[in-house]
Amino acid sequence: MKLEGDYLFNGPREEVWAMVRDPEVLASCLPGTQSLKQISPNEYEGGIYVRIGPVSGSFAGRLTVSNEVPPESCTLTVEGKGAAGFAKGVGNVFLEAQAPDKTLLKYTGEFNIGGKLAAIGQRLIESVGKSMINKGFETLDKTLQARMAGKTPN
Amino acid sequence: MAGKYLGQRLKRNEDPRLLTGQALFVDDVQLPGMLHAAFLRSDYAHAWIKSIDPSAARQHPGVVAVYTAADLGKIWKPGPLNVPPPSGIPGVVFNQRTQVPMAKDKVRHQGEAVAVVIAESRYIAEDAAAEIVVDYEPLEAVIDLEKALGEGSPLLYEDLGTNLASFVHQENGSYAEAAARADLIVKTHIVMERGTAAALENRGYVASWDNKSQSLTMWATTQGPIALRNGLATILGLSEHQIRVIAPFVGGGFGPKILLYQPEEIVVSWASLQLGRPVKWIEDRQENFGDTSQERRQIHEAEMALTRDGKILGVKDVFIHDTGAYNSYALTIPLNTQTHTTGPYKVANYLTEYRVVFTNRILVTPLRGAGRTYGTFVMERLMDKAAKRLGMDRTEIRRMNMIQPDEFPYKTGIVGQDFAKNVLDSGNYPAALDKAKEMIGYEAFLKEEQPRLRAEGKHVGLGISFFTEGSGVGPYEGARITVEASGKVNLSTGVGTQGQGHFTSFAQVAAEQLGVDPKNIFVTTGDTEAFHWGAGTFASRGATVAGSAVNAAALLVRQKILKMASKILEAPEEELELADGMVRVADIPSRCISLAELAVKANPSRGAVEPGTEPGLEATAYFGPPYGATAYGCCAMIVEVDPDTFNARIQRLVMAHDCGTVLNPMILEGQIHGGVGLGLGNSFFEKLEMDDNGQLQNASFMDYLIPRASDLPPIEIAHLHTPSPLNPLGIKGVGEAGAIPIPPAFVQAVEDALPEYNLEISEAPLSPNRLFQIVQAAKQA
Amino acid sequence: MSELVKVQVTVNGTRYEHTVEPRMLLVDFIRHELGLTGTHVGCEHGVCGTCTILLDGKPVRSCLLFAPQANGHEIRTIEGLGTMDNLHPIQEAFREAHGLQCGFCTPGVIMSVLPFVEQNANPTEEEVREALDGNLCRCTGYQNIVQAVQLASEMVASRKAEAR
Amino acid sequence: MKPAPFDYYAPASVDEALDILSEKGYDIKVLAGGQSLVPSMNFRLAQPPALLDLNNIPDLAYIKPAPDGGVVIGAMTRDSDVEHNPMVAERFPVILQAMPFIAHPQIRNRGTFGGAIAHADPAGHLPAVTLALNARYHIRSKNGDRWVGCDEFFLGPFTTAMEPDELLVEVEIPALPARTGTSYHQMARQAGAQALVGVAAVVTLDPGERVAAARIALLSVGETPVLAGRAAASLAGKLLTPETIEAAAEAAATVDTDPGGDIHCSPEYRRHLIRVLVAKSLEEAGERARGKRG
Repeated sequence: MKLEGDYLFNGPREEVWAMVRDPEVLASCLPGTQSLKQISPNEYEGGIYVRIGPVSGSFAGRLTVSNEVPPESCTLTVEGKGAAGFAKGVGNVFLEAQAPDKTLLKYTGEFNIGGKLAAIGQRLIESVGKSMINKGFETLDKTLQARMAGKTPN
Repeated sequence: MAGKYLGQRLKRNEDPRLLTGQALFVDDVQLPGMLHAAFLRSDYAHAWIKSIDPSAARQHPGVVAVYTAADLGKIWKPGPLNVPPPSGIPGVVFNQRTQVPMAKDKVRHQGEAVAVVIAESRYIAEDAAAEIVVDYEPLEAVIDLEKALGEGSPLLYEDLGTNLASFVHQENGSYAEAAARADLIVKTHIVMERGTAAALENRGYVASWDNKSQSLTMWATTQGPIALRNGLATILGLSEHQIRVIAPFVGGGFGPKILLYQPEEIVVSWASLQLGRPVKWIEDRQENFGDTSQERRQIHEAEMALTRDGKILGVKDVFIHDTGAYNSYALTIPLNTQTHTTGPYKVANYLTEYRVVFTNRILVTPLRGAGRTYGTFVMERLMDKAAKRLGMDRTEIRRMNMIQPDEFPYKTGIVGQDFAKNVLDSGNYPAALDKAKEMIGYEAFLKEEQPRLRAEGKHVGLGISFFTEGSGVGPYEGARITVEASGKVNLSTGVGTQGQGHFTSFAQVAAEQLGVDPKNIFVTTGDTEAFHWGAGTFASRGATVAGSAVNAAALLVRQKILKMASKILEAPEEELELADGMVRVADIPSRCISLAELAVKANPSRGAVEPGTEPGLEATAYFGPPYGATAYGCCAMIVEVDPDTFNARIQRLVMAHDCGTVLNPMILEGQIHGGVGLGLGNSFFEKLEMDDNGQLQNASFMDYLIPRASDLPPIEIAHLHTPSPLNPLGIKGVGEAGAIPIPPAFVQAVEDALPEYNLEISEAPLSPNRLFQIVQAAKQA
Repeated sequence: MSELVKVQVTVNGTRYEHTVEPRMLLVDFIRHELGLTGTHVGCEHGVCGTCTILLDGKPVRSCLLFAPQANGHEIRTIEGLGTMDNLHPIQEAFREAHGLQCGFCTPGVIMSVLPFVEQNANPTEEEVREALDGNLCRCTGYQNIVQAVQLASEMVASRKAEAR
Repeated sequence: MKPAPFDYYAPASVDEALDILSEKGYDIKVLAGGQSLVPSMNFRLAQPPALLDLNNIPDLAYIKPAPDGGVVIGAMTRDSDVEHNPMVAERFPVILQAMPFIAHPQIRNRGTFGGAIAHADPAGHLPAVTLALNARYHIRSKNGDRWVGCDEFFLGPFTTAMEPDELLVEVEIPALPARTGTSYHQMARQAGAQALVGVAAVVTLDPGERVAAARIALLSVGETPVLAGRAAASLAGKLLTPETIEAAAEAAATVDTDPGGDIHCSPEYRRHLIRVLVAKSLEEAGERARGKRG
């Protein structure tokens, strides 16, 4: 499945980049993430308990960051494996400063699933995928606001 | 040739057991101490196995053993071929790669077994299987048939250097010469897609090794119990007499259950030997979509050369056949395609050539229709196209090219699945065409009804398609018949039964010869203890080949009966008749003796059996036809397409059918009904959706749609009776008939229902979505 | 393994009490705990209808219930109809009309349409096909099942009339 | 295909159920009819650590008239009981029209009205039908009761406004105004199969037969059941003519939705079906509204 889209963040590009590059923050976008462990400068592993409609179960996840051009772009590879099958997403992320406090995140990529997830859940994947990505961005934006609020002396 | 029993619409002997829940199916077998197996299967279609760690699973409470390929020792090796590649065709390429019990270094399709857990319950076995850790290195999957043969494609078998599994070229006459003098050449590009048999009963095995008697009993959902026993004996290093395979009631076969040396058969029986306890494995529906063989994926480039008045000069068909990850069943399917493409038509110049391709999908073996379906689809599509181009009536162009009744036996010169040059044995093809036209009301529909319905805004079309069904191939089957002291008759044969009514139809054959009520004939099929020799139930051969053997054995027993009774009743054999379980002197019915009494006399407790005679009223006989008999038929249907939703429904379906002598018309019609059901599935519902990575997208009945009661129309059948000269009863097979002509008739009817778009449909199965897309494309063109 | 639970259930008029894991599917309970193997398993996801039984008189999928959910309830399976020598009219109708081939789906089909047959004396073909839509059959193309159900409806109705 | 182990709770009262739910939260799954959950568990796609079975709570199964002329349906009411209820048939024929499309009778004998709403499958029939009927959902937790309107209830695929400690106890459907007609149409590949698109329409006409109000809910076209607001708005104050209906259907297919594809249905085909089925439903709802002069 091809993925493509964008999201406008209310913050400067460096801040958005810092978030995207912070696996803990990324992990917080997915509800149910249990732990995250850095295994190399660009690789992280963790467990996640997913509970979306017909799917509920644990997945072992791995996040790899590559092709980094701070603060402009990078490639995120997310892999998950569990009893229900496996999922792998590769996304090229581009950040574009549109104004001092507006950053457009664009992404293109591919998302593949396998095993039971694909065999039983194919009709759900597109809507669930879209929904997860959008929810994730909303969470990121909230985090961004919180971070900026913390940094800005009022 | 209806007799007192033969050809009668008798109720089935097996039904009371089945209807009351008393029939034994494999999963009903319960043995003391029985263990349960669950297989861990690959989620990947193509991957190296870097390591397997079963340690956690082995520690799981309730687990008795966990095995991987490495644990199988000498047992682990690619299985033997089920069927060899054909002899008698020059230049055949065949690269043999057969199934392995469990994947060792590499998985080659999603669903391939990599480990097995044996535990106290299936629930526990599945829990533990989830704890086995397999480290895979995923590889690019080979799915697309054309790309698989291209430069740089990933390879299933590195040592082979190619994904080409086979190449076969056959030609009768010269197509090039025919094309050179043709007035018209029509071409088509046909794509047919994979479906699955989806027998309601999944596969299953219970193996029980008894250390004290040193024997293995195996209950199996197999169509070929004897072949399975023999194969297991070789693989496990046992004598055939140490193994008893029982195929009890089997919940539908449709082809895949004939495949031998399936991984689970080997692993389950071997595990029972290791553990000294019975082991049961019952395939679940999800496994079935990934581990049971499938069929129906070919791509054809075909053309037909004709004169301007519609006479066929030649046909050329070049196709690619998907065999999946293995080719254990060799070339049966594409050979069937080759022999069935020209079907009922006289094609003097016929070139047929195919390449078989390994792909990262479950292996392909025959499924009801078995190759005939594609050949018929290709030819009937070419016929429709030619009729349109020449402005001819579609039935007229068919009729004028048909083999005529006085031209049988008709030789096509093409080698078929039985490795014999194909010969069509008998028939009256134009009569079947006429009958189907009459039943559907061809002229009236096209001239009156269709225009009237169109004026009402209804999109209704007619489809009509002819087909042949090569059936009843060798090598042989056998039967043993015994008249017992009770007067009851015992009949055993080596084939298995999966719903075809053999318990009744075989009894009818024997009853006719012996004058015994079929209810008093106890039929055993599918038990290797009851009969030692045989091949199995496949290729619409059960009734034809085993039925003929039953007839031969019954005839021998009849001769013994007559000989004995003649002495006892002091009357010449010609004056005796067998009826109601008695032998009587025809003119003096009071002079008679019951078969029971005769049976007692034939097996005396004192005195001596005369030299040169055998005890008992018993005989064993075998039958092997020189080549297969060809049944045929014509199917016509009316289809309505909803122009809003692009849903299509068959409103009426008729079939004029000839399979020679009919054993039991009720059972025969049932066979056709069932075939039609699958045929509709292959036309509009059943497509396995596989993505480029070899991930099946619809591995459940939620998304893989099998026709339901309201999807099917009432089916009207007419019988023609042209006996086959190839067996004494004149029988031909019928098992696959229904499935073969439905897709071409269906797409023709859809085209006919939507004439405004001038559609040219060259694929099956369709779906509402696909039909929508085809119509959109036609609108834009 | 989770805590075991007690299941008390009446099947075909007989009371049973077993202690099982809560996750045991009702169809496995009926087949393997109670030994009533006439109810079959075809898909275990509620689509094929092979495992259909009557729960408190209503057809349900026994693969979509856990055994403890049947606690205190009444179940009827194919074994609760006629016997081999004395078939229930619906069983007789299936035999008469050749409404079964391999017979694997048959118990589920019969349990699905039993209430329909008892309530409809003279159903149309369309009504019968609709009533059968929850059951898959791969052998018969449904043709003779439809006829068997129509015949069964007649037979049941005429027996009722006779009884009056 | 055997489910993974789980702890099993089968309380006999709602209060007891709420206690368990508040204690277990995210780690317990509510088992209503189970006709979607159990298949997932058999596939081991769902492996909830614990199940809360509501089937022993008789208090949750009922169909009651609401004082305003609507109905209140207890969450554990079986689909087949709703399907065969004369009051529901009389007051909300659209529910009756949709019911036969929910899988098969054997499933409806077990599946529950509330279970389907709480499951919030974007392809579910009942979420969309209750959305068209402007239902509200009665939710209870240990902390008390609250009502959520259908416009705020469905947040995403299988995601609702309910918290893990909350239980759906009943669905309240308000009475339809006078001169209101309803209609339900869907396309599925066969009886009982997943709907490729489904449309529930509720149309109220003014005495001059102009559209006073319309609610058009679609299923299988997005992440939730979708209310086609622009389509409905386009009809406001207008007569239902082939032209206005076509314009509304067009708005539903292009403005209100941006449907995705799956193996049975490409996005283009889905758009086509939205157009066709919205038009058909509006036409039928309009006819029925005209038939009711009230």
